[in-house]
Amino acid sequence: MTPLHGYLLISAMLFAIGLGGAITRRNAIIVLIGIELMLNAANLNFIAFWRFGPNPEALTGIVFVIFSIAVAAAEAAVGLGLIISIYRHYKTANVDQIDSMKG
Amino acid sequence: MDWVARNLWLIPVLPLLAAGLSALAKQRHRGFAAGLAIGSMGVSLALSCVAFATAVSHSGTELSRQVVNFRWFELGEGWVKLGWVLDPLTAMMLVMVCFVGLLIFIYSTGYMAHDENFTRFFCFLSLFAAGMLGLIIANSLLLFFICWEIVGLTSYLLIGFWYHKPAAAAAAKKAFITTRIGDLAFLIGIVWLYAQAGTLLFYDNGQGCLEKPALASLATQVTSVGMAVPTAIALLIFCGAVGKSGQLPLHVWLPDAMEGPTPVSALIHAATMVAAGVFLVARVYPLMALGPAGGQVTSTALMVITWIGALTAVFAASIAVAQDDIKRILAYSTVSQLGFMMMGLGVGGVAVGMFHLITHAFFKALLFMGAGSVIHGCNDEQDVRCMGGLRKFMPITFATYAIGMMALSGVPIFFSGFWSKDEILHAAHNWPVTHLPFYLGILGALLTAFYMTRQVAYVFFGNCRLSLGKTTASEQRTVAHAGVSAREHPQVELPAEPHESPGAMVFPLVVLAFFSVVLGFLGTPAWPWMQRFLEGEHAPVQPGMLGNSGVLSVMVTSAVIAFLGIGLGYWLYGRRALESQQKDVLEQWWPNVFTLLRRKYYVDEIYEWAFVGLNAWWARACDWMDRWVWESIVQLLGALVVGLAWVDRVLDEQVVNRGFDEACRSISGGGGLFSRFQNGRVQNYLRALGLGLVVLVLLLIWGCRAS
Amino acid sequence: MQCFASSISRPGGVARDSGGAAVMEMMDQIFVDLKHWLVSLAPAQWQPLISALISVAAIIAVFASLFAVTTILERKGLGRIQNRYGPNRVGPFGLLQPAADGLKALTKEDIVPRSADQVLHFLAPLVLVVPAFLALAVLPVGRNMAVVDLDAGLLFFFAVGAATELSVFMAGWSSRNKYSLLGAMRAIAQMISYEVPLILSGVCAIMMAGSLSPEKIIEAQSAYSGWVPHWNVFTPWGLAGFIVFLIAAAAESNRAPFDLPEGESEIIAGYYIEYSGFKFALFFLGEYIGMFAVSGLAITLFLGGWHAPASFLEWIPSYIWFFAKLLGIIALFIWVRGTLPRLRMDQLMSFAWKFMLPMALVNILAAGIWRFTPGITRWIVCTTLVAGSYVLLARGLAAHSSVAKRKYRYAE
Amino acid sequence: MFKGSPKSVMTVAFVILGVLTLSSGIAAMMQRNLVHCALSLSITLAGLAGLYLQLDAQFVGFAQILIYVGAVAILIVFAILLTRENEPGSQSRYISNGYLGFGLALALFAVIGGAIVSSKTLGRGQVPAPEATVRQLGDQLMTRYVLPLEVLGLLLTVALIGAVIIAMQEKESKSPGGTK
Repeated sequence: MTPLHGYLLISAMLFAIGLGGAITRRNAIIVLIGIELMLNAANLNFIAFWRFGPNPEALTGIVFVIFSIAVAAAEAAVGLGLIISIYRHYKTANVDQIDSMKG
Repeated sequence: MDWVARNLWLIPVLPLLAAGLSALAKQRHRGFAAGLAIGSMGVSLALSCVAFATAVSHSGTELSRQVVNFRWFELGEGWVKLGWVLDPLTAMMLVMVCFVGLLIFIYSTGYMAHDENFTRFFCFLSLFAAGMLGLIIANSLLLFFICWEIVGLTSYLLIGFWYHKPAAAAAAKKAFITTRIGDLAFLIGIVWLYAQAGTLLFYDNGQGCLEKPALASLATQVTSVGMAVPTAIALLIFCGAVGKSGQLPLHVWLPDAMEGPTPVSALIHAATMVAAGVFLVARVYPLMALGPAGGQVTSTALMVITWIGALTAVFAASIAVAQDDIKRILAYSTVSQLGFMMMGLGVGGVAVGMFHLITHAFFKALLFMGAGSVIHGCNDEQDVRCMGGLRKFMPITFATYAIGMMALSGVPIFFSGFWSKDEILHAAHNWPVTHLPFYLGILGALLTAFYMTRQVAYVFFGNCRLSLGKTTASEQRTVAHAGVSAREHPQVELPAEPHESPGAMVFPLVVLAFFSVVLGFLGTPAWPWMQRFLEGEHAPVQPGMLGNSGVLSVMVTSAVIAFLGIGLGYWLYGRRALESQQKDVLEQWWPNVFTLLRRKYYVDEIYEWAFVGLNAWWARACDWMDRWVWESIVQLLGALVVGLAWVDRVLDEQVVNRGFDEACRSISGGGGLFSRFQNGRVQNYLRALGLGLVVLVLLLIWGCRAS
Repeated sequence: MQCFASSISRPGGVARDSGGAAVMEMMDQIFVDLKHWLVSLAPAQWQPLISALISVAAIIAVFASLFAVTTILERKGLGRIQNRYGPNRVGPFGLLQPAADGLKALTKEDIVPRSADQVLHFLAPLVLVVPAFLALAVLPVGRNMAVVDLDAGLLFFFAVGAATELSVFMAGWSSRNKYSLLGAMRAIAQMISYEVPLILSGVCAIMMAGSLSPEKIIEAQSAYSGWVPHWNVFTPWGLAGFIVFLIAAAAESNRAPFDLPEGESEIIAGYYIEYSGFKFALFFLGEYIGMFAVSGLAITLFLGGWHAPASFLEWIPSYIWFFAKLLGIIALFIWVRGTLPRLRMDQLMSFAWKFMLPMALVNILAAGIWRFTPGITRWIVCTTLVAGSYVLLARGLAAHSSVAKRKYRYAE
Repeated sequence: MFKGSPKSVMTVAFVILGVLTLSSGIAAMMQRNLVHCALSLSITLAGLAGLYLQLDAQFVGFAQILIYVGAVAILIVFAILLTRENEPGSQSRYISNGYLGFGLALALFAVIGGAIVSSKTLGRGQVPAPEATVRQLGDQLMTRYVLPLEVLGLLLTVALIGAVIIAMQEKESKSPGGTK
């Protein structure tokens, strides 16, 4: 049971939590939060593998996490903008009431 | 390494700065923008003169090509490198572009004086100059392509400068899209070359893609279809040149481009940008000349170039015979001259083509600016049938225009066009492959002389047919498009007497006229200085060359041809005064031929028909498929089911009814089941994703266990 | 805590020879030595923990007392500015007023609205105060006197500063009061808007030092030419950056003239209407600690940290210089508060986005030019750049007349 | 941060941070009050930052706090306030048949966790902390990853403009999506 196991387990659990929330909650914003959690779980993986990986002198893990943090910020901005405009249009932020794509 | 070679980048950067600054300036800061553009161009001209002097002084030595390369950014493992080169080719083009550009800038201050978007115009012009100069000094095909696209963009912007004029907007779009077709192939060629040679630098002391090792390695490779790789790349690159230089079959945009302001036509669509294609071929000539075996026999690429050039020359010249818009005539003549240059490159190598490029740049710019001056003087009238007798009203324009016309149609001895065209014909005559291009060239020269005479006769001789009083169609167009400028424009409201243009417009004409005479003597067979300079040798003066039988025969031939054309033209058009309503002489004789020519061989219509028709045909095909194939299958299935049901009913009411209902129910149930998956709720999809993830990980683990 | 490895190694600083200098040296390092002595008493495996505790305790004690001093200074100073005595009843010259205030705050009833969100309402002040103290941890208050010397110290500073916004939101939202919510919204908008110029104006100093660690940034300004120190503030970009930084800092810590979030006249007390007693005192403390922290950062970035303003004053202990500069900046804040009127919300925003942000960006450009051009030319170039952009931006701001005469619209 | 300190401190801090992160994560997913969810999310993110510091990734840790706690959490809170339901808590916070989701999440965790625990290749025990100074990061970003960096800047710009345009108040135009 090395430290790496611990971090990986935490990130797996976090990912599961995020997924569970994202696919069970009603409110779109909470869904977004769940997605953020999953992203962060992935980031934790990157850092952990960088720290305990074979060649940490190449800062790949860290650089990747920096990029993914920036991307996640952009994603949050756009996602929330979408949610707000959807709310304005449908007068609700519940994803299970927004099913106009029903086939 | 000389100072000027190291700081060659200044030449394009100065106009770029000017463009940026005048882009920030307000529309009313006219003097600022114009001064900035002209000043920067002047400095660039000075610098390029220094560069030229340096190149001349180093001519023939190993310093004759000085290269500066630098790293741009790191891509993957390697670095993307850019750079600039100073060699005779560059130096000559630099001087030409800067000089003509400067003159045209000065000219535009007069021509665009009444336009409200004066500042924007000069911003675009400077940007164009920057792109063009950068393209000239580029030592990397990538940099070349970047500037190439900048130039294309500015051309688009300037053609559509009067964008409120629908024709202009359409022409701009047409030019942009048509050239894009060529550029796509060009880009593919670049990428392929990069994949093959590993670099896009032309000269990189030994590693460049135009130098021996790379060429040698290229020459050995053969594509899957059996064509040699260098040939394929060269042809792809040549496609770009075809697009830019308006060769067949992509010439359609150039005549329409005349919707732009006349200085633009003079600068971009006569002197410099369209010549960029020729320059491109000249620049990558080693690649073009690289035969399949790398031997000295004329390579496939060069043959293609020659043929396309020759055909374009005749084709466009014949169209120009039947045009009425003064600028369109010149446009088609430009296309045909570009064809001549391509042919010259193909048959005679860099020197021949470039010589004609330089001379042509001068006298064609002269002609366009003369045309602009005529249009300006005749209240924006562009139809030659409605002009006439102008030589009384604008003598200087007439004189200069006549010089340009004679240079273009190749009147012997005194005019540069004669010498350069003669070079091309001579080379074509000595071409080992076949003599057909030579005859095509002769025909082209004849037509050139003819239509130029026709135009001059229409515009300057006879009596004035300007419709005083009532406004012509083109004037209404002008009033419509000029907008505010129309109100500022004193002559537009009531057409006055045609008048000589202001000094700012006449001065460049004179200068250009001078050069279009003098320039020829730099390349006579007696003293072929320019050609030798381009090949990096010294040129001895040998008057005996004139007496050389081959040279002499060709010279005499082309002289005869020129006079023949001029005489024919004069006999047809010049003898008696023309009436504005009267039909064209040729039209009276061969109406069908004439209409064919006037409608430009229906090329536009053909393209229209081809592409639109193709579309329609495809749509019809799809429709047919739908109507017959799928429909029939559906019908078949339906019939099958019905038949079964019928059979069943015939067999046994009870069982079948129940069974059939059961079947239907289960089918619809299945449909409902499937549609339930698509219930538009994001979380179902997300859930499916999660499920898939679980399954995948399980598979992975299982696989690891198994292994 | 690798920082103490750095502080155990004896200080570099100016070479001392004479005996008096040695005494001064001792005075300079007295607290460091004291701490090392205390730490050395503890068993080995606890030493890191002990040393951390000691420094934290020291920081808290010092800055809390500075807070008390500042309150009384501010009240008296404002009193003088408004032509009245400040508090002068408690103790000599009212100097014991802070103690009295503290007692009052402790003894007052702590009211929590019934409909309030109890937990958040309780947590908000803590979330404000704790990060404020955390931010102090990376500031070197003297030679070898930073709690931790992080490689990414400035990033740490700004990161913990981010928690302030959360606490403000918690306070405003949890107390279920529309004024609180409005105030919180205003405060958050203001903080987010002014955090950008704050960080960006700090960037140029970072560029110069080539590091994010406060120690290194101070080190980069430690030289003297003649007796004039090489502080960033004595360069064109440094001066502009310093001014932008101060303005943004005032806005970050909701000081006048940027104290809209608690503007009494509009929204009674902003996000801490519903706070009373000790929680209110905590908010107060938090705001002042935040102000100290950001002023200390300004000193670190632009005023050469704990270095003396002139080479011949180097003998005075470093921490004295630091706190002298700190008090100077605080005095400046008090003066501004007493002088300037409060802005309007739209003015606030347009000032942030249309003036501060471009100014900071231009400043970064100027710093880059300064870094890469030698000699006298950089003075000319940078000065013209900064001054010119200042003039242009100011004219643009004035042209858009966001400071036009207010047109009163009555409720209809 | 705790470089060179005894291993016990490491583990204790690790356990504390892990428990904090996970519990606040669960809270962020399960609470009824949206604002509480958002705030617990910020606690989770802070905890993650702590874990990064544990892993000697200072820069990332602080950047995480600065960006997520400072910006994203605030953004989410604003969004929550802007899309306030009229009657909070009137309906279930979970979608119908949400239990499937829980089951799925549990299954996922079981699978991945099983994989992690049972993997032999992971064990390397304690390794000396690698060096990751801000300077090195900057050099890497400016030389080797400069192209991704540029692309990222472009992406952020586009995202910013796009978000503004999407969320912009439509001017009495009934176009769906609110874009104008």
